[in-house]
Amino acid sequence: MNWLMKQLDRMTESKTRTVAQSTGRRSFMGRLAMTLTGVSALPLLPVARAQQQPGETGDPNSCDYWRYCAIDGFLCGCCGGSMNTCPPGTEMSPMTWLGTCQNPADGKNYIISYNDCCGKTSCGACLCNRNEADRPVYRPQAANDINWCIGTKHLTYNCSTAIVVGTALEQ
Amino acid sequence: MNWLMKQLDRMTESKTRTVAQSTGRRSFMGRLAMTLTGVSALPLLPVARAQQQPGETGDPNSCDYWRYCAIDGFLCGCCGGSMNTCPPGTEMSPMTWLGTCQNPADGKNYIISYNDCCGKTSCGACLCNRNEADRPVYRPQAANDINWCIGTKHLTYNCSTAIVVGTALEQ
Amino acid sequence: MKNILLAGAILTFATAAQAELQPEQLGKVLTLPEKYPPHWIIVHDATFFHMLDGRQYVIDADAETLPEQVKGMFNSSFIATVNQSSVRPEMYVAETYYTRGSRGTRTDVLTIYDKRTLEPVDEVILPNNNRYSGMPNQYAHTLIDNERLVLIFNLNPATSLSVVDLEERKYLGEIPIPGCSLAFPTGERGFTSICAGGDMYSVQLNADGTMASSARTESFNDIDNNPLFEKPAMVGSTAYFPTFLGDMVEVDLSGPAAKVGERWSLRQGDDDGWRPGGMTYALSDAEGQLYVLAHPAGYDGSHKDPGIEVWLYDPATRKRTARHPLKTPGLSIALTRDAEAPLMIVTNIEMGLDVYDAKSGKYLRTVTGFGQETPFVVHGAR
Amino acid sequence: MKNILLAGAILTFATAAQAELQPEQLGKVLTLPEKYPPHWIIVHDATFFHMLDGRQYVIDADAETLPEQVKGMFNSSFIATVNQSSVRPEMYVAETYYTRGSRGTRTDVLTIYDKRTLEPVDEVILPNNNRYSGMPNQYAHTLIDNERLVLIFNLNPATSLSVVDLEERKYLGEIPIPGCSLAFPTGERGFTSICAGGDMYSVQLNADGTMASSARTESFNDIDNNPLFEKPAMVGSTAYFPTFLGDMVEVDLSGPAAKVGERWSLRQGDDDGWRPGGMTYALSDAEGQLYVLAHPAGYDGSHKDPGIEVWLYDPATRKRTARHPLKTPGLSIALTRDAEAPLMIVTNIEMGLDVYDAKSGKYLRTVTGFGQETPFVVHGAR
Repeated sequence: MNWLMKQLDRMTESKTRTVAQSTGRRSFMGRLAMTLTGVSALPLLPVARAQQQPGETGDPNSCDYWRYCAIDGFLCGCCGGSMNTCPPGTEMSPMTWLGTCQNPADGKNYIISYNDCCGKTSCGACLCNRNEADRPVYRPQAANDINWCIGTKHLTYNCSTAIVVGTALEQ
Repeated sequence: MNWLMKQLDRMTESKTRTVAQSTGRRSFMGRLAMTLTGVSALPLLPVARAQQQPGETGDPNSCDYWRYCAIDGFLCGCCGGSMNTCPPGTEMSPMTWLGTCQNPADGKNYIISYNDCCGKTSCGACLCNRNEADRPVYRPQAANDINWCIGTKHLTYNCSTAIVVGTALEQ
Repeated sequence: MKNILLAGAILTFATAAQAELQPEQLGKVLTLPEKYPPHWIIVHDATFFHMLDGRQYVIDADAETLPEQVKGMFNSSFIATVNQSSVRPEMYVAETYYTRGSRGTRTDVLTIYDKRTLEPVDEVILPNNNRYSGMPNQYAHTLIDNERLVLIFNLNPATSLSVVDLEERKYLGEIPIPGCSLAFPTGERGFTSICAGGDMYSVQLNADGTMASSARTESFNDIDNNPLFEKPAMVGSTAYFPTFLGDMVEVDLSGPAAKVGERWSLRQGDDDGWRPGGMTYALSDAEGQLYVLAHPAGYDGSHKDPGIEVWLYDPATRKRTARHPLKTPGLSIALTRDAEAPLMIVTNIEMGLDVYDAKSGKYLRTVTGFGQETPFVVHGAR
Repeated sequence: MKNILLAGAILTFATAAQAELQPEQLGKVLTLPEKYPPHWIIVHDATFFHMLDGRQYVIDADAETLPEQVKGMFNSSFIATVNQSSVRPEMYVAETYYTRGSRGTRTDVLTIYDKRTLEPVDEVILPNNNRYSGMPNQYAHTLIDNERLVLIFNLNPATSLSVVDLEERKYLGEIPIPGCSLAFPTGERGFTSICAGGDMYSVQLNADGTMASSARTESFNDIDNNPLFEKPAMVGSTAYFPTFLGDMVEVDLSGPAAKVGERWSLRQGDDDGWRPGGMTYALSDAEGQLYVLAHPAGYDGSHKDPGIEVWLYDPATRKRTARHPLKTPGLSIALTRDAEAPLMIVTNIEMGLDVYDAKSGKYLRTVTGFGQETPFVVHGAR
C-alpha cells in the first residue's frame, strides 16, 4: 500500500477501493475495466488451462501474476485462451514487445514475449496494464502502447499472452 | 412509487436506487445506461435548443417527458440535436413508429412520430425506453423494437426524436 | 556461465519443480469440441452502445470462475440474428457491414462459423440488403427442413423472408410475407408468420425454396387490446404464444398450415395484476415444460419491463407447476437443452447472467465481467 | 368536430400559449459553426472495448448540462489518429476499415470531415495499409507546411510517414524513417522523428512531398535509464520533452534540423519522488505556459500511472509557477486554445472529463454520461 494507493483510496468510493485492492495494482486500467463492466469482484482462480510450468506459483489470471510485469491488454486466460495460448478463432502475432520479469518462485529473470491474439475484437475481460521497463513507441520492441497485431491476417486486437521465451542475461 | 419500483429498490444497491428515482422510470434501460457509463446523476435541464412549443411543460431531455410515452432509444437532445431535430451529420428517417401521448399541459392526445436519426453509431446518452401502446414487430408502425433507419442512406442508428405530427382522433 | 552454476546450485537444494522454466511454444491457439457440452451457452451481446462490435460469447455456465467460464467469442455486426445447427458443427450469423463501418456501401451477409474453431468458414451474400434490423429475435432467423434451409426476416418496411440453403451455402431467393412478420417452423418444409391483420400466414416451400402452398388463419389476435407476444415457446410442433394481458394461446404448426388452438390463462392463483413480459419471456425445456418470465402490477407499456419471477407450466395439464423468484430482476430467460438438469440463464438488469437450476429455481452463480455490454439474449448451446 | 369545439372552449379560458400544439417539421438536422467557440473540445473516445466503434465527440466545456454540452459526434475506426485544421473548416481522421468489420480486406484511409456538418466530405486512401495502430498519439498525425501536408505515422514494424496533400486531397507517398517514430513539425516544411538509437532524425520535404534533406542529432536520449517521453509540449517551434525521471529536455525545431537544447528538472521544491506521466502529460497554452501531469512516489513502470497534480512552468524562466491538485486522478490533460481564460480538461480515472480553469486550477464541472467509453485524449477545438 504505497502513497499513491492511499491517495486513490482517499479520493474514491468503497467500490473502487475494493477493486484496487482485489487487483493489487495501481493501474487505472484495471479500475477502468471494473467501472465499465459494473463488476464488483471477479473470481479469478488458477485453472488447469493456464498451463503453468513446474516452478511457477500464483494466479495466471490475475494482473499481479509475475509474467505480466510489462503487459498492457486483456489477459487471454479470461478470453477463452490461456496465458500462453490464444482463444479459438484468433491468430497469435509472430512479433511483439518483450518484458523481463522476475519469477518469485526461483528468483530468476525471464524474457516474456507478450504476443497478441488477433482477428476478433477486444476480449473485454481482465484488462491488465503494468509497465515495468516499458518504453515509448520509438523503442517498439519494449513498447506496449502498440497494437502488436502486425504480421497477422488482421490488426484486430483480442487479447495478450505472456510466453516464457528464455532466461534474461545476467546484468 | 409502485410495487415493482419497491421491489427493485429492495433488491438493489443505493446507487441503483438513486438512478431509478432520478429517472422516475421503471425502465431497465435507463438503469442500464447508468450502469454502463458509470454515471450517478445526469444534470438534465431544459435548454433553448429543445424548441418546445407554447403549451408544453416539462424537461424535453428527461425520459419522463410527455412526448416520450412510446420511445425506445437515445434522446436526440442529449446527442447534439433536440427532441425534434437530428444531431449534425445524421439523417432523419422518413418513416418510423408512432405513439399517442397525452400532453399534461392541455390534456389533449397528440400523435408523436419517433423518427430516428441515422448515419452515425449509437449516441449512447439519455437512453429512454417507454412502451405505452407499443406493439410487436408484426404491427411495425407501432413497434419500437425496430431500428427505423429505413429509407435513409445508412441503417446506422444514432438517436430518436419525438415530433408532434397531429392531434389524435377522439375515441 | 554464472547462470549455469547457479542453476546447478539450486537444483541440489530443490525439487525438479524448481528447475529453470523452459521456453514455451509460440503460436498456439485453442479449439473447442464439435459438440458443445450441455451446459454451454451462446450469449448474444448486441452491444447496443457499439453496434458495429457485436459479439457471441461461448460460455460454460457450469464453471465457477471467469477464466473457466469463457470459452471464446466471435463477432456479429449490427445486432445480428443468429442460430446454431444441431446436425452440422456450425453457427450462423445474419449481419450487416458497411465499407466504412458506420457508412459506405452496405453488404448483408449470412456468415457461417465453425463451432470447433470459431472461425468464419463461409458466407452467403443476402443480395437485397433488406435484413430486419432491430432488437434480437430468435424467430427472425429460423431453421427449417431438418436445418437444410434458413429463413431470414427482412423488413424495409415491406416484409419478406430470405431463403438460404445451408448445405449448398447458397442464396435461393425471397418469399414475400405481406403484412406479416417472422417465421415459426411449420409442417415438413414451411413456416408461419404473424400478421398485422390479427391472422397468421403459413407457407410450405418446394425443395428449391420457392413457394408451394400458402394459407391464412382467421383473424384471432386482438392486437389493440390483448396482443400475442411475437416470440412463442415451442413444444414439439406446438407454439405457445403468451399475450400482453396474461393468456397463453396455442397454435398447432405440425401441418402445412397453422391451426389456432386453446387459449388459457397464465394466472392461476394469487397473482392478480401479474403479466408476462421482457425481451425473451417464453421458452420450453427438453422435457417440454414451459417457462414464462413475469412481472407484477402490469400496466399499458409494461410488456418489456423486467420480470421478477419465472413461472413453469405443464402444457399437458395447462397448469402452473412452479414459481421461481429471481435473485435479480431479469430481461431475458434462456434454457440449456439437456433433459437431466437444465440450467436457466437470466440476463439480469445489471447486464450480468444469473444461472439457476431450471427445475428447482435454485440460484447457482452469476456470470459477468467477460467483456459483455448488453447480452440481451442467451441461447443454450446445441 | 368535437375536437374543434373543445379547442374553442379551452381558448376562452386560457392564453394563446395553451392553444393546441402545431404539427412540426420533419427532417430537420442541426449544423455547427465553421469556427468553433474557444471552449469547445474534441473528445477522442478510442472505445478500447469496442474499437470498431470509435468516436470523436464535439463538446462545449463551458456548458453546465449534458444536452447543452454535447454538440455532436462523428465516428473514427480502430483507434484512429486525428487532427483539426485552423485554416480550413475541416477535421481529419486516419483510420482503418475491414470489409467485414473485424476481418476481411483492409483499407487504411484519411477521412476529411466538415466541421459545420460533421459529415465526411472526402477521403484519401492510404495505399500501403501500414498505419500505426496503438494508443492515441497526437504526433502520429502531424500537420506541416501551414497545414497543407499531413504526415501519418506507419509501423508494421518498419516505420515511415505517409504524406498527404490536404489541399489537393491526394496521397503523395511515404518517407521512410528507419529506427525512428512519430513526427514533430520542424522548419519550413519538415519534421523530426525520435529514434531507437537515442538520437533524433530531421527531414525537410520538397513541395511534392519527397525528401529534400535530412539530418541526425547525436545520441542524447538515455532510453535505458531516463528516456524522453514521446509526446512533447510545443511552445512556438521549441519542443519540451519530459523524461521518465522528471527532467525537461528542450529541442529547437525552428530550423531544418532539430537542435538539442537545455535540460532542466521539473522537480523544484517539496516534490521528492514525483514524476511526470500518464497518457497525455505535457501541453502548452496559448501564452506558452507549460502544463505537466505528475504523480508522486514514482517507480519503474509508473510512467503511465494517473497523475494527481498538474504542474505549470514558465518556459522563459524554466521555473514552476503553480501546482494544481486534481479533484480526481487523471490520465490525460488537454487545454483549450484561447489566451484569455483557457480551460484545462482532464480525462479522469472514472473516464469522465473534469473541467478546470487552467490558470487558477479551480475545478468547474465534470462532463460525463455523453456516451463515452474510454475518452483517452481530448483536444481543444480550433
